[in-house]
Amino acid sequence: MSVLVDDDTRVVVQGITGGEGKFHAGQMIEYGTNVVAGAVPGKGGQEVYDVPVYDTVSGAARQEDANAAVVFVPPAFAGDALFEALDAPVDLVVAITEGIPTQDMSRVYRKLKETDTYLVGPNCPGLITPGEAKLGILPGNIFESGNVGLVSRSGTLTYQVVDNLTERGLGQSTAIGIGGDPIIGTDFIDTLKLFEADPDTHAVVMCGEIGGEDEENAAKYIRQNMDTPVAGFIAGRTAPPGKRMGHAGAIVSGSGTGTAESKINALEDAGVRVGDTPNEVADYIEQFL
Amino acid sequence: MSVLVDDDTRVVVQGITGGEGKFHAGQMIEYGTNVVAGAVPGKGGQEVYDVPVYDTVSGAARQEDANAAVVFVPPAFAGDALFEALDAPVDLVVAITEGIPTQDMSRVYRKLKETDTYLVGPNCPGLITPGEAKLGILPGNIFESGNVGLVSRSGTLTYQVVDNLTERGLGQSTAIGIGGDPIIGTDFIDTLKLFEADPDTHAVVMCGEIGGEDEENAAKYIRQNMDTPVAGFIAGRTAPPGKRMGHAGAIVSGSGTGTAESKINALEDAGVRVGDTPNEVADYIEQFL
Amino acid sequence: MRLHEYQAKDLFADAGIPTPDSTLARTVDEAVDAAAEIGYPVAIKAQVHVGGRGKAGGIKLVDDGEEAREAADEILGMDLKGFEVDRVLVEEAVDFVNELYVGVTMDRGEGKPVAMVSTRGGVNIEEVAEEDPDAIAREHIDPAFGMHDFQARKVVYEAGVDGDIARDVSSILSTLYDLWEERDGSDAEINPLMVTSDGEVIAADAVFNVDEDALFRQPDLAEMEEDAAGDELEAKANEYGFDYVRLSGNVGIIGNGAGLVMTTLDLVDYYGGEPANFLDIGGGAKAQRVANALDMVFSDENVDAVVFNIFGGITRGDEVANGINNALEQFDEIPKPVIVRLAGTNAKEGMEILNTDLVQVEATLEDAVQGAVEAAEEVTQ
Amino acid sequence: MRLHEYQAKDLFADAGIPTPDSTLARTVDEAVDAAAEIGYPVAIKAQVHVGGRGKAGGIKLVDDGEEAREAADEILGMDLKGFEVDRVLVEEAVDFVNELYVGVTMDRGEGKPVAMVSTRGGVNIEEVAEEDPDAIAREHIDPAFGMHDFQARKVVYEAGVDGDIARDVSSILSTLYDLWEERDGSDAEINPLMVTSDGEVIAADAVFNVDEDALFRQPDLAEMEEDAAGDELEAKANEYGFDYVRLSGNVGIIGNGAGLVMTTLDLVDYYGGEPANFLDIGGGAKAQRVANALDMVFSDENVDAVVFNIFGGITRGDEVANGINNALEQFDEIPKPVIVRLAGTNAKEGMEILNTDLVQVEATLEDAVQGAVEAAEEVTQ
Repeated sequence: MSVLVDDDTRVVVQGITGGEGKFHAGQMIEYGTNVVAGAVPGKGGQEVYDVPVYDTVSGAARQEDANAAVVFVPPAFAGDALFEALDAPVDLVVAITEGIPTQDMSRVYRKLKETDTYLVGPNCPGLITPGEAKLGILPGNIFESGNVGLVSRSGTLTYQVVDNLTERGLGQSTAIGIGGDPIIGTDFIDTLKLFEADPDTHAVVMCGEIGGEDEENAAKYIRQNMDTPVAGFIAGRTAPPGKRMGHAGAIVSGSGTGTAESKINALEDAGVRVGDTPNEVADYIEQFL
Repeated sequence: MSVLVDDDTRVVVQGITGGEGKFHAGQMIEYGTNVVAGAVPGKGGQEVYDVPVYDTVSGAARQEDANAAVVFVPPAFAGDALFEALDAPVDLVVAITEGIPTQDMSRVYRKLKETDTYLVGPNCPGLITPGEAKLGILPGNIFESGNVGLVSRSGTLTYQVVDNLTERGLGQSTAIGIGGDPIIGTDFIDTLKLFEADPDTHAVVMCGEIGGEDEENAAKYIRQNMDTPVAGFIAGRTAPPGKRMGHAGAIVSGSGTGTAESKINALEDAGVRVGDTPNEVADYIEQFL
Repeated sequence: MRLHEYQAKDLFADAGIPTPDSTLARTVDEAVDAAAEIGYPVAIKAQVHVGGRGKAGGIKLVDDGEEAREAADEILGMDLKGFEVDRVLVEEAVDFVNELYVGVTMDRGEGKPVAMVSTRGGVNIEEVAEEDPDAIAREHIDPAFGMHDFQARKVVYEAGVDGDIARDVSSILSTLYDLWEERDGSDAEINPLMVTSDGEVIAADAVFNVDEDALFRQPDLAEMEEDAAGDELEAKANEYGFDYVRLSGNVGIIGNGAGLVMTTLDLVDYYGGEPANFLDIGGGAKAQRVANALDMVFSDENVDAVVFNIFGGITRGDEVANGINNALEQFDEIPKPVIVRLAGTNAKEGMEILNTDLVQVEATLEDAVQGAVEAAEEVTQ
Repeated sequence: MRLHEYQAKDLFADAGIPTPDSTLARTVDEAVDAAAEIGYPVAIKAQVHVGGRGKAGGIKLVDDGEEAREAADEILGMDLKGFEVDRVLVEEAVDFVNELYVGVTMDRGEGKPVAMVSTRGGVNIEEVAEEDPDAIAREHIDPAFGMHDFQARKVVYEAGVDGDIARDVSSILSTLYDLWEERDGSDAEINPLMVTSDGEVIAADAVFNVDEDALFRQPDLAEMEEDAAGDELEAKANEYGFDYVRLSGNVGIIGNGAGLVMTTLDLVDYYGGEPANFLDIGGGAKAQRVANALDMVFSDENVDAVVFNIFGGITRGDEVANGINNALEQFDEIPKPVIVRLAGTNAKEGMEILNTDLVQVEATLEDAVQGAVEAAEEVTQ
């Protein structure tokens, strides 16, 4: 089993005729993902890799019975594309786009809370259930099917940790990059809930980073609700306060929550084994299983 | 018993320092309504009839434990006043104001659906539980406590029907004027549900009028869900199609639903006794009890 | 409040919606000059609020100055279903291959705006809605967010609009929605939205109705010149600020509150009479307003008797009674019998004040209506 | 992106928020002329993005021309916490009795905007927030509806703002919110909002930070002149479009993806080294971008060794390898030892392409970081 995506996920790719959209649609199909449609206004009737393109997401969802959307739409139009996906509706939206204006995301988030849809991202690598389906831009070849659930705010750090796991034969049930933007849809807690409920996820890796309070909140959730063992990693221990490190999210405000120290303490208090290196995280997972 | 309002209802009057607000706050207090506060921006600290005035509705609700608001705010500011009441929050908002722009009401309605608050009106006379509390501008003296629930889209028509009832000693549990505007909060069905659930309401009068499909929808509800007997009246049998008769709501579109005939038929099919005159409605109620 | 076509087109054009070249004319000479300036062929269109203007002869297509003069002469001053035409719009004739419908209105049942698009434009859209509802694609708009761009596209594609022009039509619909929202529209429509052979879309007609309750914040729209109403009495009612509708019977009706007045009409009918009008004096009317109402109903030659039915909530019976007395005391002879029924707030005081030499007082609604029906019958006999 | 005080004040004033009379000056003479025009006393304020300008000597209040000249001369050209002052705002001195704080920002945790008002303006509001959180009233805004008028009043009254000025302050807050929304603000603040003895309120300082991701739709803001960055290297990074932060160590770090780069920094520290910088080349970097990154890190004199850590997803190992080769082949002698680790997409191809005469290749993150730390130590010794 797995969470959010599997063999039955029927994907519509928004922006499938653009450079990135087309490339990664191809990669997803190659991985075995069930890409059933594309959606691009004005391109209805075309085909990309034999996949029919529709003018609207609702049209694609209706005609091809799609239940998930992956969004490769440029930032200026991505907010609208997300509203369109929520309206279609689909059960899962994966927003790869980086650089969506924060106020646009704030409005999308407001709408999201009125729906039952899961939004992963934006500014994320997507998610993958190894051997079944990949929605996004993750490099499929480093993943292997197994029982470790993985959730991370950072893309390439995810790959790093997965690499350390796969190397040791520790396969993944589902790996989810939730994105590093200030406002994201599915957060750590949403994902941890899903992993906790999944009988085939026997251990969880959670990769956080400095900024915000998501890790602290997740720690609270883990302490109160999780039986599945969790290993953690927090990037940004050496980041100086007040400096923005890449993502908007990765900024430390100087005191209190948001620092690596605060997050590591909160997680360790919740029983999470926090690794000093990605490799150490794999050590803990090996011990758990 | 009664619905929506009773002795325990603690009322804040929005616009209590204005002409209408002040007059009717006085009338409500005289009737015995528990008016605990007024709310008018910039008038905080004043008193009207010994009732303390606050700058904000939330302040009034917090300090005086108010759970209902009556709105006498002029149309240009009434939409904002309604949002303020919903935010306070209170359980019941009664909007007396006539002439609120429809788009303002559309936005208020959107917000209302996210809350548990009942909004009665706008452009309505309010509601009364005889002998306990009056929220609005209804003439208290024509009402008498009893077991007839009354709901009406029209103010003065309500008074007429109540007069016919009271004359025969048929008192009312609660009488509610839901207002004649195109977009109103609490509608016939909401009110009928409350009356059906109220053990002390033994019969219901429903006064509708031409325009819209609320009466037709209510008929469906009555047929499927109501044991309490209902007598009905529909104003506007002789109204020519396409003419606007006073309220925005009272306009017939010419064919299909919205006509008096369609409404009367729907109600009679649902077992409602529809009177030709207000007096005949009272006859039916007398027979029910 | 309904704007004239030329006013609505100005609004639309300012917002960026393509409209044909046009000029308003109030005289035949102005019309002919405008036509020459625009270049033939042009359409000469009566500016009155009447449905089916074209069929009724209010729109003419002309090819040269002579025809223009003839058409303008014919249309200016004509009576179109009770409205006198005092303005025409002289407009570039658009050569079209297709006609669409695009509209925005408030769906009262849902409490939210709805956008509508159909490929069956150029005809009465209400008829299309009735005969073939699926020919009109609809999209409800969340008033908290306004129309999302994707919604404009969605409804346009769902209506089956051709892919080549879908983007332009969506963009016009978005603009129309924003205009409708910003300017407190109740209805905004383009019918037809013409499609030319080279794929341009252009608003060949324009409807924009403003929510009258919102005119306070649309001062420029409030100032726009309206039609002289077709009915003199309705114009007077407008002036007095009454809700008034003239009907064909002979029993004049005055009351307070739309529901009660409609009920009074219904009862007149029920007791065998025929209502002459609907007149709602509204809530809290003072004596002068009451006198104005009587003046209005007396001015209707068809009226043979008047029933005055007041159930006071905010309206006070004594005020009404004084108003009736004052109004009637001015006459040497009461023009038409008036039957009065007062109930509710200060009804007793009112009844005492009423001069029973001038009016017939009844205690119940039924008696008052019956009294008026009988009085009217007596006059007729 | 942070606007200068004078730019933010222009925005605020255009929106209708009262601001003091002021003029921007780039020379001492301009400043003295402006002061004379405005009338003494005036404040002369350095226009740089530095907190605590006043304490650092960047703001001076002057009473006459001589003082103005002296102050302008002192401030213009001064180094304020690493920023050279090249502009001053000459501004009417406001005689105040009270200082408020008014601000709008995005609450990331809640995903919605928040408006804030405090009667403790004129001081560092972050300190107030920490010492006495209740001194700041907060109101979350529903981004679907925007700020309701009642919310502006509510937060102002809850902050305890005096009744006499509450209406003006609410109205300024409403305006500030609308501006924040329309112009894609990330933070908009007035601190202090001064209250004068005759009850006027006036924005004595102005902060407006724009969401950089939204600059595409705020072209006029995008064009506004920013400070010359205090750090030359950071300015260069800006030019190249890298996320770059200069630190104090000697191990240069290049990687793709913020999380992975931060992790590389952390590992350098973990293995006893000191990171010299954070440099994220982002996703899908091509060879030239890779070369630029190396150029940047080489330009930092503090750097003694470089670790290049790439985990390819969109980024391809062969592109990176080519970029590294190209960049290094230009040197007769490699300026600093470079340790490379490639993983993920086309990593194998990349490893094969890399010129091992020029770089040290490692297979794991740990080995690469350790290699770089050791290489840096060697240089230091």
